[in-house]
Amino acid sequence: MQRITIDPITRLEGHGKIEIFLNDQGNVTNTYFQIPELRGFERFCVGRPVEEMPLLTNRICGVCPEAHHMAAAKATDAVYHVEVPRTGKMLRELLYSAFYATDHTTHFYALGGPDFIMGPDAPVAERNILGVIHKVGLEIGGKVIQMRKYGHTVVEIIGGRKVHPCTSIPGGLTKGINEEQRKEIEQMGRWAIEFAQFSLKAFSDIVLSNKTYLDLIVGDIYTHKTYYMGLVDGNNKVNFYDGMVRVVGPDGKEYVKYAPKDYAAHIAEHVEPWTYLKFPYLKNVGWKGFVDGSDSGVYMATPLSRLNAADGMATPLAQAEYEKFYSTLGGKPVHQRLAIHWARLIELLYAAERWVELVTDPEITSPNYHAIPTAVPTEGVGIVEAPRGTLTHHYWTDERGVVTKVNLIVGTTNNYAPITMSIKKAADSLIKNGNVNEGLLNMVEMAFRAYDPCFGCATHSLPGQMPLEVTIYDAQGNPLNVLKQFCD
Amino acid sequence: MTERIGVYICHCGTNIAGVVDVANVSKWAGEKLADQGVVISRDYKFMCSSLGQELIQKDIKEQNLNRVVVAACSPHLHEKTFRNACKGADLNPYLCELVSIREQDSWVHTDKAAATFKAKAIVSGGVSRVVHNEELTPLKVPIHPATLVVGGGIAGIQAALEIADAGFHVYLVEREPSIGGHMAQFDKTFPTLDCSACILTPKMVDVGNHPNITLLTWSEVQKVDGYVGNFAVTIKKKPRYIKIEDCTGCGICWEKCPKKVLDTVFEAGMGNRKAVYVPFPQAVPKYPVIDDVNCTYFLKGTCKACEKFCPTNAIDFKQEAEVITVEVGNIILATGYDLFDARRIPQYGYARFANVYTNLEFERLCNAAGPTGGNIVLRDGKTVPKTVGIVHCVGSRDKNYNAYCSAICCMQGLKFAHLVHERTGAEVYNFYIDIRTPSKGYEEFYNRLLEEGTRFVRGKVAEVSDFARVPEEEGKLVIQVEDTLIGKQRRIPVDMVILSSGLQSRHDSKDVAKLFGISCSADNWFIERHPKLDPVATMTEGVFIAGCVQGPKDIPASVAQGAAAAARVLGKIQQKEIALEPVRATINADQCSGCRICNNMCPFNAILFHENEMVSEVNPALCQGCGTCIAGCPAGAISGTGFSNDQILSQIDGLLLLNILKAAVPVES
Amino acid sequence: MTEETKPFEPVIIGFTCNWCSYRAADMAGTARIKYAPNIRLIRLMCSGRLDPTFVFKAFAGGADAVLISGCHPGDCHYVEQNYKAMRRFHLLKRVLVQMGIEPGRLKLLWASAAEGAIFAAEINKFVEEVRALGPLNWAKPGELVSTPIMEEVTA
Amino acid sequence: MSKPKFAMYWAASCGGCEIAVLNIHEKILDVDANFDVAFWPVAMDAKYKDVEAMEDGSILLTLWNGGIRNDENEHIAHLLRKKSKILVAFGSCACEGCIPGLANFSPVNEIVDTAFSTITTDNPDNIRPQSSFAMPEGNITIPTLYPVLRTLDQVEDVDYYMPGCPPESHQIAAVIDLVIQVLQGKAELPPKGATIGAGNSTVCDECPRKRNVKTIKEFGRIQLTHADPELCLLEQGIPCNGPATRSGCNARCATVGAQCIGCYGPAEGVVDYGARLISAFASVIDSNKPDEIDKILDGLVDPAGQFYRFNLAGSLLRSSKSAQKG
Repeated sequence: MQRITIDPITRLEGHGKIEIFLNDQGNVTNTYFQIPELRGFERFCVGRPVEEMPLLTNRICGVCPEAHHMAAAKATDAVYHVEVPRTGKMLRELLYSAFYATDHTTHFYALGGPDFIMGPDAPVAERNILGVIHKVGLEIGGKVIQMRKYGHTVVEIIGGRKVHPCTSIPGGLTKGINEEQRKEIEQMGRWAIEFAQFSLKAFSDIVLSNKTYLDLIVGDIYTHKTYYMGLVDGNNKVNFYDGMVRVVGPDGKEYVKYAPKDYAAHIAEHVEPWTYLKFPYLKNVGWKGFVDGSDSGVYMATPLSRLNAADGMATPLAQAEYEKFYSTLGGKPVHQRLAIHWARLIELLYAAERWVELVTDPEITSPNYHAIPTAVPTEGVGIVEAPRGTLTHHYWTDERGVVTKVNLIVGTTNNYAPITMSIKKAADSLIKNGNVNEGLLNMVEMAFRAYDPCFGCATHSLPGQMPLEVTIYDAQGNPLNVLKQFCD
Repeated sequence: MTERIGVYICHCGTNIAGVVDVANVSKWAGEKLADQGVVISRDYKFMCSSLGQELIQKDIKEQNLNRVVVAACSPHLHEKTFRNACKGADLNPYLCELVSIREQDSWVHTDKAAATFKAKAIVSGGVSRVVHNEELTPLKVPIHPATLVVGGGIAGIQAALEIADAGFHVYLVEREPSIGGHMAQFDKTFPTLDCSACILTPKMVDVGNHPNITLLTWSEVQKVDGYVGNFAVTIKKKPRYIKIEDCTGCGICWEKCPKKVLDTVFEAGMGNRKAVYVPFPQAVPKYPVIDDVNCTYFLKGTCKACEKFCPTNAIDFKQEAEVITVEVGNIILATGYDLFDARRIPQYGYARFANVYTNLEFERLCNAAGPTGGNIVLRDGKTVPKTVGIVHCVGSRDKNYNAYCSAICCMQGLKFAHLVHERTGAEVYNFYIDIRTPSKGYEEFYNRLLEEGTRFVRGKVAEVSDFARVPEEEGKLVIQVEDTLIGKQRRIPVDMVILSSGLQSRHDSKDVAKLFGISCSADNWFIERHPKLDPVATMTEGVFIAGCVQGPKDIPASVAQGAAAAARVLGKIQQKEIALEPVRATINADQCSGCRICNNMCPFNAILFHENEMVSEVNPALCQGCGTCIAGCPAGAISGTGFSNDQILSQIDGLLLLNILKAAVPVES
Repeated sequence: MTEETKPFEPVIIGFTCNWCSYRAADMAGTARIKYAPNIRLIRLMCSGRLDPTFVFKAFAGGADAVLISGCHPGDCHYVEQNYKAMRRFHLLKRVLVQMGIEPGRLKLLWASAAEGAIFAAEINKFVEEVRALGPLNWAKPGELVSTPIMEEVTA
Repeated sequence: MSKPKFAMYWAASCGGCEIAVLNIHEKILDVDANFDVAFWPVAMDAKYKDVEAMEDGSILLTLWNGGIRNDENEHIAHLLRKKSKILVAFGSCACEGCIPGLANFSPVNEIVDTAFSTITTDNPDNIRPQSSFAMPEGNITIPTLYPVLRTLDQVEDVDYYMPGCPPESHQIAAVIDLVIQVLQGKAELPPKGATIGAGNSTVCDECPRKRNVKTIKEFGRIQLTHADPELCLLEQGIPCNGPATRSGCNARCATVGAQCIGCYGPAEGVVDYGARLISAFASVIDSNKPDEIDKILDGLVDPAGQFYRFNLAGSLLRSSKSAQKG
């Protein structure tokens, strides 16, 4: 039997690997995508004061600490049964929106975008931010850096630090913002909206107007008819910070909508002995293995899922783009994974609009940003939408507010099964009778990038973001080719 | 490595060698500790003998050792000996470490193997430690010849005079308008019954006139900076509203002053004074004070009678408090005592029944200069009592109030009994728990009283009431007591009750102690350095105590302590400078973050905080070397000489070097 | 190696203050009062000098227990520093427990310079308590590997 | 002539250190101008074999972030040590273990057990991941977790330490400037073993809050207190690690009303970080009565976690003994 090791991260980079097994005919029998490490937050957070969770779980991932900070903060609010004052909520969501804009920008321009802007067949060396700059023009580079700077500035103003913010505590925040800061944030926000629109325009000019790219997007390789998960507000519009979790089926119809505290009734995690990472799935549908369809509990949680799971966007400009998105791709739900990139840009616009909406609210500078908890702490769940998927933190405490139990289901984890499936599908379609099609590399790479998997988060156990390097060895173990990706 | 360490194991005759295999230890150290710098290891019969010391000195020179470890007896016995030996060989004495394998090993263990094993551990610990010892030199600080005496009672007066007479300057601070203290309020003094004023006033006058004494009455110490030999003391002089340079003390002002004020201080509430007053005729200084709380001018803005009549225009209503700073080398605290407040024992009826008196009230009552001119009469001012009851131990020897004995009450009670008897012929009862007459002439005085027919009832008074059960109790105060000698409850009707209120520490003694950086006992008396061998010194160099501030005592004892404290101070002044052990803490200013955690960690006020630089600093002369701040500094910014972290951590390693062989048996080597 | 066959003999590091507890030890000595040889003393000027680092260092170095001892409350040569030692002791104990070290392995003992007999008796008591606890077990909960000091000596 | 080589690698870390480096924005161009980036997984494509092929000491500067959690991390630590002239323990994880070091409170099997028995885990056969597992198609393997998380200097010789979680960008920029100046012969390298990119005092040194002589009658929790924004948090009973934590961050957290959690590690020369805080906090407790002291200490709900939040893997009691010196 022949064995292909796609070693996404060689022993050197050492953060995971893919095994593809072929049968005697040289066709794929099975693929394994392995995550090799565990840091054990669920264990060592026990015994800690619950107010430290937003600071400890930050360190799960340095790429999206804001997401963990928020989910943790919301969980601690719930633990203390305290209602965060309106200003407090707005400040947190403002920080979060700015973070979203930054994160989506980085991914689109540095990681995902190049595939389209340069074209999937362009040499690896050109498929990067520099390539994009060359093609779209120099100023784009400056804009991207500017966007990142602005985002970090807002995070620093409200969160206290550029990386690992520290201001969210049970009941709100340790500080508010003054008028001067508000003005600064507003001006940056307005710039962000223009930037988002610019990005969407670039996308439609370069990608949508190009038939090859469009076919690529709607092509079958990247299609999985799975369930889709996302957080929605009272009007079933996409929301990153708060709301109910909504899941739609492969048919696009609402399958279930539940409050964060009820997540455990709907989500379970499947265990495989060959990886440290678990596979979440819809409990009441059940685990049927790495297959799609309405009988399989596998679901996806990405920008695309959020759009699929919602009835629209809460801000006007983004709503318009939302409608264009579905009309272009033939209605809801969209199953094609590569559409995630487009969806990401629509979210970028929404984030920027929301950013301005919040920062122009008269109450945003109010000193009423924290409510002192009075109830006895017990148990609480906090859910936010991390850029890479629905992020769930669940804590139990004793009456002193000391953590006694922790459960975490982290963004990318949600997509572990779908990613594995995409790998298998790419392999299936491109490895025929032992012939390894060169295209496999790009295809797998693009599949990965679409999900923008952050394995720093993924396993809240894995070191760092993963430099996805895929090496294919032939039977003799000679490397055929190399590709890589990382999420920031 | 550059260390060249010599190890010397003492046999101490058989004291050590009898239990510890010293040869084995010495051999082991020479071999196993060579890598730590041990170049020579010897054992010798008596290391402390001159021969033993010469042995070390010889090695220091010939082997040019730069560190020495002696394993012998307790450092408390011979640390100095061996340090001096090293000094004799031009090796800094602090590079010598003495570890105890006698008191802590051979003398307390019987199992020879175990004792030998432990000796090795101890030596190993000493070697690891000595590597980190540093060259040190004792700090010498000069002594300022002037002295501060706080409290102008008899103890303070005595101390001040002794030092001033010896030719050194004294600042005597008293918070009342006049010196004299409690003694000035007394009529007679036991057991000799000579008049208190007659023996005190001359001393007061001497103080007032002494060229070497700066008398600061109506003044209080606000702040004490510095350390032994170099204190800077800030003193607040409260406004007298009298220009003392013009005042002659003629007395017209208090004659003319229309405002009568009840005198609760000197007259103990038995009499009045004016709003401008001297506490008593023989007051020193003679200048009056205007009591701005009661003075009509200060209350209403009019009157100024005193000003009108003052022949020398010495009145100055504009006068303000003055703050001065004086430099002194030593301080004597003689701030005395407060009287126990008899109201705290309601069943004794004080302040409920007119004719229940405290001892101090009675002192004034029978004082010729007092409100009644010395006539012992009831509060009505005329009736002479026929029976008087004197209650001892009021608030003393009682776990509900003060557990201790106030020392003076017995003799005072006897004195009162005598005076009442002598002046009124009344029948006098003494109610006592025990009669204590330890000092010279006291027992004789007691016998005299017995002969005078004073009645003694042994028992703690339960109650003083005005409730009559039988006709003869009508209109009397009835003392309810169990007479423990006859084992009977008794009710004794009297006309007057005198409560021998006990002595207790000044209400503000804790603050004063903090101000001067000394400590208080549980009862807030100031703690002496040693109860027997150093009764007037305190743990704080340069601060001494005298009189009742240290604990209840009578006049002779107070005077003796005043003189003793003076002698100690004079001794220091004569030395001109003082050497301090170089075991000190220092703060690395670079590393200090000014978090101020150490700031309240030093009971000697050795740590000061510089607001503008935001760093703390240790004053080496004030520092006593306890090391608490070193252990407490979160930044690790404080280091200590003599007991540095490196020394101690290495000693731990050394002691545990053998921990593999946990069983307490020797290593075969 | 015959260690296995030997009964467990605890090693205890004791920190004493210069003025009271160390003199108590001297007193025990001059009075020839016998006690267990398992303790090894380190003299500090004051129990207030006791830095928790010393205690950790002792445990990390292989001690089975640590004794902290100073003047009786109120009798501190440095007025009140032994109270600081007491406060640190209380917090230290809590931390040790979280570190998986039994509270019984840390003892605070007040001993005046006159209390040689008491000092000796308390040490004997402590040694037996620690003997009952057994060797400090690094396997729980950290599963840390054994101390390097062993090699140092055998080498 | 070719530029000196620069490398950066992550082991058991969160990636925040990489982000912090990216956040120096235009400064990153200086790096590019003065160095050849020989190896930096997050930024460019280079392979294990490439590094193995380099001759020993051919990389001038390697910034290592992340702790040593498994055999793979250690393997690469040895490799990069061999190849690098200057190896810097970069960030809290590499210096002292950081948050993942809290794992050293518990045995590794407890950690795995907990992760695979959470309420949402569907694990009827109580499966645990195996470092080598036989699938019908063949054996597949993953690295083995170590019993404890170790700091870089517990497995390899470290030249410099750069603390912080993550190190502040302005400090990173400063260090890069320094190295460049050294290259141009305008400056000297600090002595081996030095801590760079940080102050040698503690956070209070940079903290703007007013402070007085400290006495603590009661420990509070930040979410339950109306904290005075001007006054030292510790004086308000809020357990702030600032007094013991190395300066260099401009007291970020305390400045925005959150207590310092200690990510910059111990100050210069400190043997055990937690011990410093135990001693300092206890010393200012305002009571001499044992039971009252205990009552006050009850307010400190997680002393060990509080004092060793970032430093457990570097502590005297919970660092890996085999690597601990003396």
